[in-house]
Amino acid sequence: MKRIVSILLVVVLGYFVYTSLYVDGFDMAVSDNRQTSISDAYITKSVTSENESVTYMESTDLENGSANIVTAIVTDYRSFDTLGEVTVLFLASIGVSMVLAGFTKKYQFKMKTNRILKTGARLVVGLALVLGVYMFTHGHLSPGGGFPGGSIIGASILMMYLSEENFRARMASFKWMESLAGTVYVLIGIIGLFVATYFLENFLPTGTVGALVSAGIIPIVYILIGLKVGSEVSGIIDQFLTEEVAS
Amino acid sequence: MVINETLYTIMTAAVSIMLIILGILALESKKLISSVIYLSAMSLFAVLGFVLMKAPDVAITEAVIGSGLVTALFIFTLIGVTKLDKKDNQKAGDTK
Amino acid sequence: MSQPILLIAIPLGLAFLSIILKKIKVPLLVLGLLFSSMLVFFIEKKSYIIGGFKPPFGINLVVDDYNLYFIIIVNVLFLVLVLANLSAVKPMATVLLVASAGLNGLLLTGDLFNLFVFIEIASIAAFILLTMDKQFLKVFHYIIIGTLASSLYLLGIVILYAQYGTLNMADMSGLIDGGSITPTIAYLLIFAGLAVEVKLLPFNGWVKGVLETASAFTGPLIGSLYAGVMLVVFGRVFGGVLNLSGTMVTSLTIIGVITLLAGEFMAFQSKHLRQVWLNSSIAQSGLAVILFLQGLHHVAVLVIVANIISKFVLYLVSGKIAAVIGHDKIADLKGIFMNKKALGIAFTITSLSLIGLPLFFGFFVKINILIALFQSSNMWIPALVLIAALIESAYVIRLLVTMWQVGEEGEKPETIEKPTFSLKVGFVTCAISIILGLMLLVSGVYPDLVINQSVKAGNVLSVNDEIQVFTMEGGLE
Amino acid sequence: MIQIAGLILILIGLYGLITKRNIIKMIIALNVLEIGLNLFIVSVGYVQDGIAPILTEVNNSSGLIFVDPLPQALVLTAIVIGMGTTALSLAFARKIYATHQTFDLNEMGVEE
Repeated sequence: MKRIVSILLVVVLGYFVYTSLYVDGFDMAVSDNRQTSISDAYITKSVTSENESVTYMESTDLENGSANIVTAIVTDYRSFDTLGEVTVLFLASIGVSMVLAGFTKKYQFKMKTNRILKTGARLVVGLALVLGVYMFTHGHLSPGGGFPGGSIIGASILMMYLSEENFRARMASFKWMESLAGTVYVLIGIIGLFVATYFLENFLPTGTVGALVSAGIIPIVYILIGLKVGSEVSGIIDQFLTEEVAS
Repeated sequence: MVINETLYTIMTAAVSIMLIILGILALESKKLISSVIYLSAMSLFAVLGFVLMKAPDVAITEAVIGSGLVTALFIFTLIGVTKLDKKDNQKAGDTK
Repeated sequence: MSQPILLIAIPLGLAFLSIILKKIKVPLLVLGLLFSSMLVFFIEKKSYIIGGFKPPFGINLVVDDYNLYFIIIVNVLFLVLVLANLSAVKPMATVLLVASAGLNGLLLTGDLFNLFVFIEIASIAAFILLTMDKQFLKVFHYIIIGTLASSLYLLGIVILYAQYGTLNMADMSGLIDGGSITPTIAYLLIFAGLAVEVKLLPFNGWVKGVLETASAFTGPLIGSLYAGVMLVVFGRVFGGVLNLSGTMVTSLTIIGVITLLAGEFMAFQSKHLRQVWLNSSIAQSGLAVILFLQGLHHVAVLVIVANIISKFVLYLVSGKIAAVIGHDKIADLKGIFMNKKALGIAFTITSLSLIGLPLFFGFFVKINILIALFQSSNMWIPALVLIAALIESAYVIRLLVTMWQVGEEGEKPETIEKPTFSLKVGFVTCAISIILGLMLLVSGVYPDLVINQSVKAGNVLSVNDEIQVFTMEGGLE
Repeated sequence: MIQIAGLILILIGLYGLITKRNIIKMIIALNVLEIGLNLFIVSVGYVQDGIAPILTEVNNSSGLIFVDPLPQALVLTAIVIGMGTTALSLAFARKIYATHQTFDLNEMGVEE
């Protein structure tokens, strides 16, 4: 009975949403009101100064030097959101470790690890680490960036964790990385406030669009985010792979 | 790289339908573990959707975080539960 | 360098540092909050750019008449609250730093999506802080509802983005005023999202579970500071950005009125001290929402200020009482203030101010609400608000009588159960309550400054020249 | 097309949140809702025949038609925030299981 009522409720709601979005002359496609959209300025990088167009490997010293426009928005135009996002993940990892404070014993899986698994895991872990690092160092050139890159690092740590029994002792160093990466991110923002005028301002030269060493603070910020996310994700996984000590 | 217009429409339609089916399955399946797997599969189809909508950054992030990490966390949660259940059963068996 | 961004950046930086410098966590927390509460007095009113890109392309922080005084109140009270509970905050120091950054961000930000990020930061910090009360299932409900709410809010602002192509509040406000289509569905989604945070009626299931068992620390934090900040945000979005009209205003106002009446009625029926205050908070939120929706921003600001200060004291004292005695059933609290007169007096001042007795600040709040409502709308809203105020006075006076009553009629409460306040804890709580109570008393005798300030604040959201306010000097101006 | 699917997924998630009485199922419903929301947001920025908003050697000038990059940036943020809340709520779920020995709200005796 309850189920039918809720289905009805949801269907009515859906009908209402549908009519108000698509029937009543509401315009859901951004392409048509591009004039008012702020994204064109992001694409041509002409927020502070008028800029005709950006050409790959040719345009230099623009207000923002990232070839990947999403990265440009995430780490430069709206960098403050990203700081908040990092904070949310930070809070989540603290929260998980606080909620599961009594869970301290590591899981004992039934399966014993053997030599083949260990060697294979090491091989894959190496490749995954390289992939993760590649992803966040090339965040301003290719898709990816700090968040998936950091998560891949976290995933490779998980693999180490599952294949090596004595890995847990080394987890403490991640706390240092997490803390330092976060602090340096905020510090970069404050340096921007003092060296240039605004918080989180890009105070380094932006270089040529498309070059590996370009885009000012964007790669630095993404590397920091990658390290921070990697250590936070490892922390969360570490906390989840425990069980409560019987008291 | 030009994708044929009709092919594109067919692909979006297929992805959309699969997303909805998997969404319903994820909520309505009886076992929790299969719910989690359906959710993971749904997340993978969402990745396809993001690729079709020309959002490679989002697609990579969703693939790694949405269908990778979140699924792992769900499964770790459920593993802990089954282990606890087994212990309880053993205890119950001992008292008998 | 009085940049408001430091109110967010410094606590965040210290929070990141505090997880490796575990030994000096609490000093870092106090340092950060001390810094914030000093900095707030030097901030100038203007728009501050972040990242070097002018809005609407970049994100900006806005300091104006509307939020400046809230920033001061919230930061100072946050510091006071932490100092009052210094022994309890150690495990939560990091989270508290982030919570402080989150609250400041909510008050300051001038961008709708950035607001979403800060709602998430503040509410996740709240989830973690609430684990102090060990009510995991109830907090879990809060998590689910809170996350659902912020998702709905996000959906709303994305629909607005699709329509107007901007996320900046000031920009959006201008475009909506000039636009032809009213994006009703987006308004409703944003309303639903924010209504959960400001505890409006169909969405406030979480409040009961969370605040019923709140301690002297989480109670004032969630019940007073968070609630106040969320109302300020609601006012900013619905008063300043979205342009509601006709039937929307009426139907949403009805939700507010129902919340007000139901809240006061449930408070009247409550048997436990904290239950009374949480229901009263719900009612006050309803009142503030009604006022914002009716365009009476200046009185809404008054309501929020009065509510933050009075609920802060009430939750603090109630939490302490519950911690000392072990429960907060009103019937068993007979004559509790006879042992602790100073605390009792502060409690009494605050609650009398809450119901709007003359000479207290609340009186001017109430009278201005009624004047503004009578002038602007038809009769039914002020009539219902008046009824709610009567219910409120009834239960508050009943409560006060119980708590001051000396056990003359045979039963002596002192002998049945001796509430022995440990003097050290009692002293700090007493001092804070008395100071805040005196503030309410003083601003009750000289209300003009606060009221003029609130008129200024209201004018930030929408200019209204026909405002009449009741002040001490000139009566009706 | 995917826009509609996103909206339907949001509604399915809502339906799940209303009806389900199992903690894990509630978190799954929330995730379904979030995936739907993310699809919807990205679809808002999709432009017919637009290309991915990355300058490369092939698409080397900003004069081409790109899809709107801003919604994608928003979704990037939303995905990570969603993962954070999911992790936190799963931790709560484990804690609740440790005290109540069940995920089912009915079995815990919680009233509707």
